Amino acid sequence: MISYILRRLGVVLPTFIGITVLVFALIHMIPGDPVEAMSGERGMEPERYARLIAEYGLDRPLPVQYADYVFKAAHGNLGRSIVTQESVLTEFVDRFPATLELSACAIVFALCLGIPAGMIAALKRNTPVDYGVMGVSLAGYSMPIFWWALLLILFFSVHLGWTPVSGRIAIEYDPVRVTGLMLIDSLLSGEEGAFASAVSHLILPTIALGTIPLATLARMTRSAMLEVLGEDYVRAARARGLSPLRVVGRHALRNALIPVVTVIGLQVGTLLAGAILTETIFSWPGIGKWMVEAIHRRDYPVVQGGILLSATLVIFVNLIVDVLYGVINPRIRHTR
Amino acid sequence: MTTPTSSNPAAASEEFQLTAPPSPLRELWRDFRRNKGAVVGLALVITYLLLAIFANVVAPHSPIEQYRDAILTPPSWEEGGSLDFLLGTDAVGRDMLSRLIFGTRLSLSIGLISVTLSLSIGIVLGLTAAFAGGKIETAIMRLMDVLLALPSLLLAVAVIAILGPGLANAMYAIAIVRLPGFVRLTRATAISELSKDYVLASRIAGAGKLRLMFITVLPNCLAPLIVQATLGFSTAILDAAALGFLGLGAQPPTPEWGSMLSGALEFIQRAWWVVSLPGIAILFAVLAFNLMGDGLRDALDPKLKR
Amino acid sequence: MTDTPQLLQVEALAKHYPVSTGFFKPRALVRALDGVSFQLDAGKTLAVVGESGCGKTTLARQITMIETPTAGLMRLDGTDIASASAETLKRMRPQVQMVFQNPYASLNPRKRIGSILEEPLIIHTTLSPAGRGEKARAMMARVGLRPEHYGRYPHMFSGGQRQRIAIARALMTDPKLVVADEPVSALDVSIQAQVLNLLMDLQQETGVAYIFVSHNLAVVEHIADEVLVMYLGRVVEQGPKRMIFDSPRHPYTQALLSATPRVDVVQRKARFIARGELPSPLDPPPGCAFHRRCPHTIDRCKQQVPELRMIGSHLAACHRAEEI
Amino acid sequence: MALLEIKNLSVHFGSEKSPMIAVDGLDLNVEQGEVLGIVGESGSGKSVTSLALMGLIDAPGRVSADVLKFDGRDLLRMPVRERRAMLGRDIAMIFQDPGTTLNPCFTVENHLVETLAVHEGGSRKALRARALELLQQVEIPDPSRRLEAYPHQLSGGMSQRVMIALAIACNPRLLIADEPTTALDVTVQAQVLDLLLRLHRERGMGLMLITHDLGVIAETAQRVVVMYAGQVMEIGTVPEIFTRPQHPYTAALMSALPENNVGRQRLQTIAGVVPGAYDRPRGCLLAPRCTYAEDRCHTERPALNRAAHGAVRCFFPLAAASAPASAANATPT
Repeated sequence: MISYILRRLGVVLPTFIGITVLVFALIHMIPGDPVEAMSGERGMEPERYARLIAEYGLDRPLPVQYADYVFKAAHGNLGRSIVTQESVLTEFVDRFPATLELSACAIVFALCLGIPAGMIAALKRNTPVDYGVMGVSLAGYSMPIFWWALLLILFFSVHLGWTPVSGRIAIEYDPVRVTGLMLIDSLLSGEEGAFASAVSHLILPTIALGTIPLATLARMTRSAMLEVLGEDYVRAARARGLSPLRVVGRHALRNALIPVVTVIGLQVGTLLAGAILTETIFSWPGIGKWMVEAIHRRDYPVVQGGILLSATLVIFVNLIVDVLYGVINPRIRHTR
Repeated sequence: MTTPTSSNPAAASEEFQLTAPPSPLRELWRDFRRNKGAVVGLALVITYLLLAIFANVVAPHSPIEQYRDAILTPPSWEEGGSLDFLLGTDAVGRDMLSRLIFGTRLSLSIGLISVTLSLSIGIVLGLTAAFAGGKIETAIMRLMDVLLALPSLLLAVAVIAILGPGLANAMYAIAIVRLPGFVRLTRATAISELSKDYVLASRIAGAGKLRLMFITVLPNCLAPLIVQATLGFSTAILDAAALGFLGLGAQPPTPEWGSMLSGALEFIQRAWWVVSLPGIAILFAVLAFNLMGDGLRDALDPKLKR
Repeated sequence: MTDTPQLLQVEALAKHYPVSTGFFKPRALVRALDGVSFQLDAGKTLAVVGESGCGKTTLARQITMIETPTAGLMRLDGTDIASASAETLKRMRPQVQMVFQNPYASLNPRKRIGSILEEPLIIHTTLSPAGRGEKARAMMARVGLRPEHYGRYPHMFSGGQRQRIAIARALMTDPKLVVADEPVSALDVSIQAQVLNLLMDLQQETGVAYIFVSHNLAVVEHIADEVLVMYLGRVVEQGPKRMIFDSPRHPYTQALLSATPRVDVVQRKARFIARGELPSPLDPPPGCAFHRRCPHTIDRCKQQVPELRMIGSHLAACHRAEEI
Repeated sequence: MALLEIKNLSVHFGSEKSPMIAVDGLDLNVEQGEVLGIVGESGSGKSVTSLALMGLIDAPGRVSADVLKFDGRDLLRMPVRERRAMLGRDIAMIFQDPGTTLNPCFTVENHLVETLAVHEGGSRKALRARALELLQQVEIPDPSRRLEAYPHQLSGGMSQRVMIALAIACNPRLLIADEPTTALDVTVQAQVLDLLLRLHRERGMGLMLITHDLGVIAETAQRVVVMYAGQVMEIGTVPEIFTRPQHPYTAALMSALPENNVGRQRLQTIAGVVPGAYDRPRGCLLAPRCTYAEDRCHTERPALNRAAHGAVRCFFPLAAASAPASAANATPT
């Protein structure tokens, strides 16, 4: 098992180095140079230009710049935002809990509905239930989520008036920031109604963000389940007189979950990508919204840092998923 | 599920011998047709395709002309609607129907170009990785891992951050985002095909590397690639719309479905058609390609036959 | 044609594969083939017998020039093919062809029968398409396929017919040697008989030599002239068919013979079942590779690898061949 | 009373209109404590028969029978729950490919303990002890270590032994073995067959051995059922069938064996191929391939008739004299 983890690390490390190279190269691939690009159309007086070039170290050889970049990044220094002059890392840490809260809710939403739906569809193969589940999930899978979010707002907020349109909590509440997770902070604040407000703000973004993972998981679970149900060992388990519940719940599910876990890992990337849209629509102050704004403002250090940190997050989560994969799949665990 | 595997191949082959065997394409169509959803998808795709090709003929108005006296006209069947603008007009008085029709052309070309790009590069890289092995394979696959570690839309956004917003750049961005999928799929199928005896037979017959790669192995990898490409079309359309929505893709006044939605939030209460129609167009286009891709997969996958 | 009747000469042929055994562990060496020697005359059949992991597939891969052996000599018609240049190999390739075990995997599913048969001609000859088609159709007739099969795809055929196609493909280049790797073990008894007959008819017509790899001794007894029994990469017994079947000298050969189920009571040998299972090629036992499964083992077997030597009328590699 | 009694068992797949007939009116009995061999080429319906007995044919497959009785109890009309309880306890089965019939996620112990717990119950410790004992009975070396092993850590022969241990765990009265040694090497096949026969003798259980290998049947079974294209062609005792086959198909099958052609240049063959699921001949299923076929064979389907040594489905059963010379070579035991 340890050898397996080490091997995974061996694969992850070069990937991570590749990311740093890519992110570093990002700023050098901009036509012209970053300082020029940042100054926009207004132009800039030569002295200031030269000072900025020197400040960012853009006059030094590329390998030196790269080494410098990696060294600083390793120490948590990802530069400062050009717009706010804040440290990029600080801004990221500020906004990350919001995204984490939303993504976690979305993935839980997707798991709780998607896996049972996929299982039911597989067990009721070629019945109206199966067609229904698969039809709905295909629609969900094909949904442009920014539009889906608009529809949700139109129906639940505008038409029914049940849920708020944007933000994380109503303005009358201002819980002290402890964890950064609004659900927890609002509970800790002890204010009446704060938690309910936080929950109601979270519902629509969760549905919007969770729809595609939900549909993907349902489809994946169904096909994995169908595949496993056709395996010899399932037939052999039935031939030993085990009850259908035991055959499906113990023998089939365990094996069907193996590919599903991989898909869950891949959904993390999808969630971060989806967060860009969802957060923009619901004015959710997370990293997705932060990144979009940075791109519009040509705030390159923020773009650079944001991409590096998100990619690191994805790599990290995938590493955990890989290890988890090894735990539930003995064939992986024991390969030399 | 419980049909005996041993008895069927022989039975099936004998069955074919009575009548002249159908050509593979006909057989594919026969299997494809069984899936009703897939046929609906295909019909939708053809409709979209015709709209895209004949946009100039079909669209009643220019997609960018602003009718200042007809701002936010509702669709014709609503109160205050006009037969001039069947699906109403947007906030600056452009005909929704015409914009949607021209948007079809745009979305489909984005899909076509980005999928063609990433498919062709993906096949070459994937086959090279599978055949070369060793360091070259590792290098290619690690590079793909790097691309995969970046969430798809984020990578597209990053590419656009470099290249600047615009339709063409969005296309390249989407092609790059989809590349690792094609490379991995090509490599995986090629490797599994390489272990089969017919490849060995070709080698023993003296076939060279290029012949093995493109004549012997590639045709056998095409089925999953075609499916992936079809599904890639739908994700390309989605991603392009998302970029347009964020203002990073097609720029105004280009009639692109996603960018048509980007300012729509403010009309959510007074002009539902501005909000819903482009979304419906995207949803159905994506759905059509997904349905078709699923149908193709079922028809092409030998495991699901029978 | 050369004067010597010897078509293939193999001497001390070896193939070792390095295998990774773990993340931080050193690579191990699997001796898939170790010191195999034999000769094969034109028009004859040599059967290679053994169970999984005995090295018969590795042997086939060396002889068909798919891999380069680690050591040893292979001469085909007097030409060295063990360490030949790429050019020589390309020239010699048409001389050695192969028929595979699994008729469902050995034909390219996306190619019509016609183009499967013509592929070797495209590579090795300058024939026109019409000329190639003519040769392919002629070959189809010889293996008992109908002309209308020319434009069909492999999935439209039964296992037996596919094996006919595979045999036709192997013969397209007029090879002097065909390596047949378990060509009938995936087929039903009645089909197996048809294919064996076809192989023997074609040998009579064309004078092709076969290396016939099989684990089925009943089939081997029918088709072989010479027999090579292999165990874990080494030859344990080697000689003319009758000698091997009538007076097997190696305990492993005896075990194989007695383990082969027979319909005919007379042909049943006294039941002698080898203990245990085939050892892992990664960790072969010291001394005689068979000693842990053999009832006749003495201390010497555990330490010293027995050499292949003449026992009576043929070769066997057993320390106690004379006594048992 | 027979342990297992089957009359007119049919299994159909596919649509009602043009069903694919996998098993067609099968009649057979398995007596207490006998070894019954079922032999047939691919597509003969022998595996489907065993799955139908176990109730493992799922929709769209359809199973019907006039009689399907185990130990006098009607399997078809018994409550599902009751029938399931019999599986693994009274009737057990082992399959062809031991590599895929063990669940890759569970250890050997998980498998054994689960089966024992479902049918017999008991404390975890007792179950584990029973599991260990079972592994010893199937002659697995180092059994306590093997309990912890996952299926992928076992060789084919070991996996099949574990499957056998699972099958005999609850002392079944009938063991169905569907090509139990086809995926194994010859020397290991001999070991596994010996093990099966020993367990059969020690426990007095009926053994239904399904295989395509005539040699295996000849060496192990007491009676044999010859199947062709979903029908029983001939039933008889092993010495009778192998020395004096009465059905032309049995005779032809026997004479196609290399070992019955020693000294001959060519093997005898059966012309043509097995009929497909949708192009069954109107008359006798073998008629198009049979050298003895007459007009009646092509128009009328023969019934399975009683014969001296068992039963045969042929209008013109072979007399001993007209049997192929090769088959007559063999001497009776």
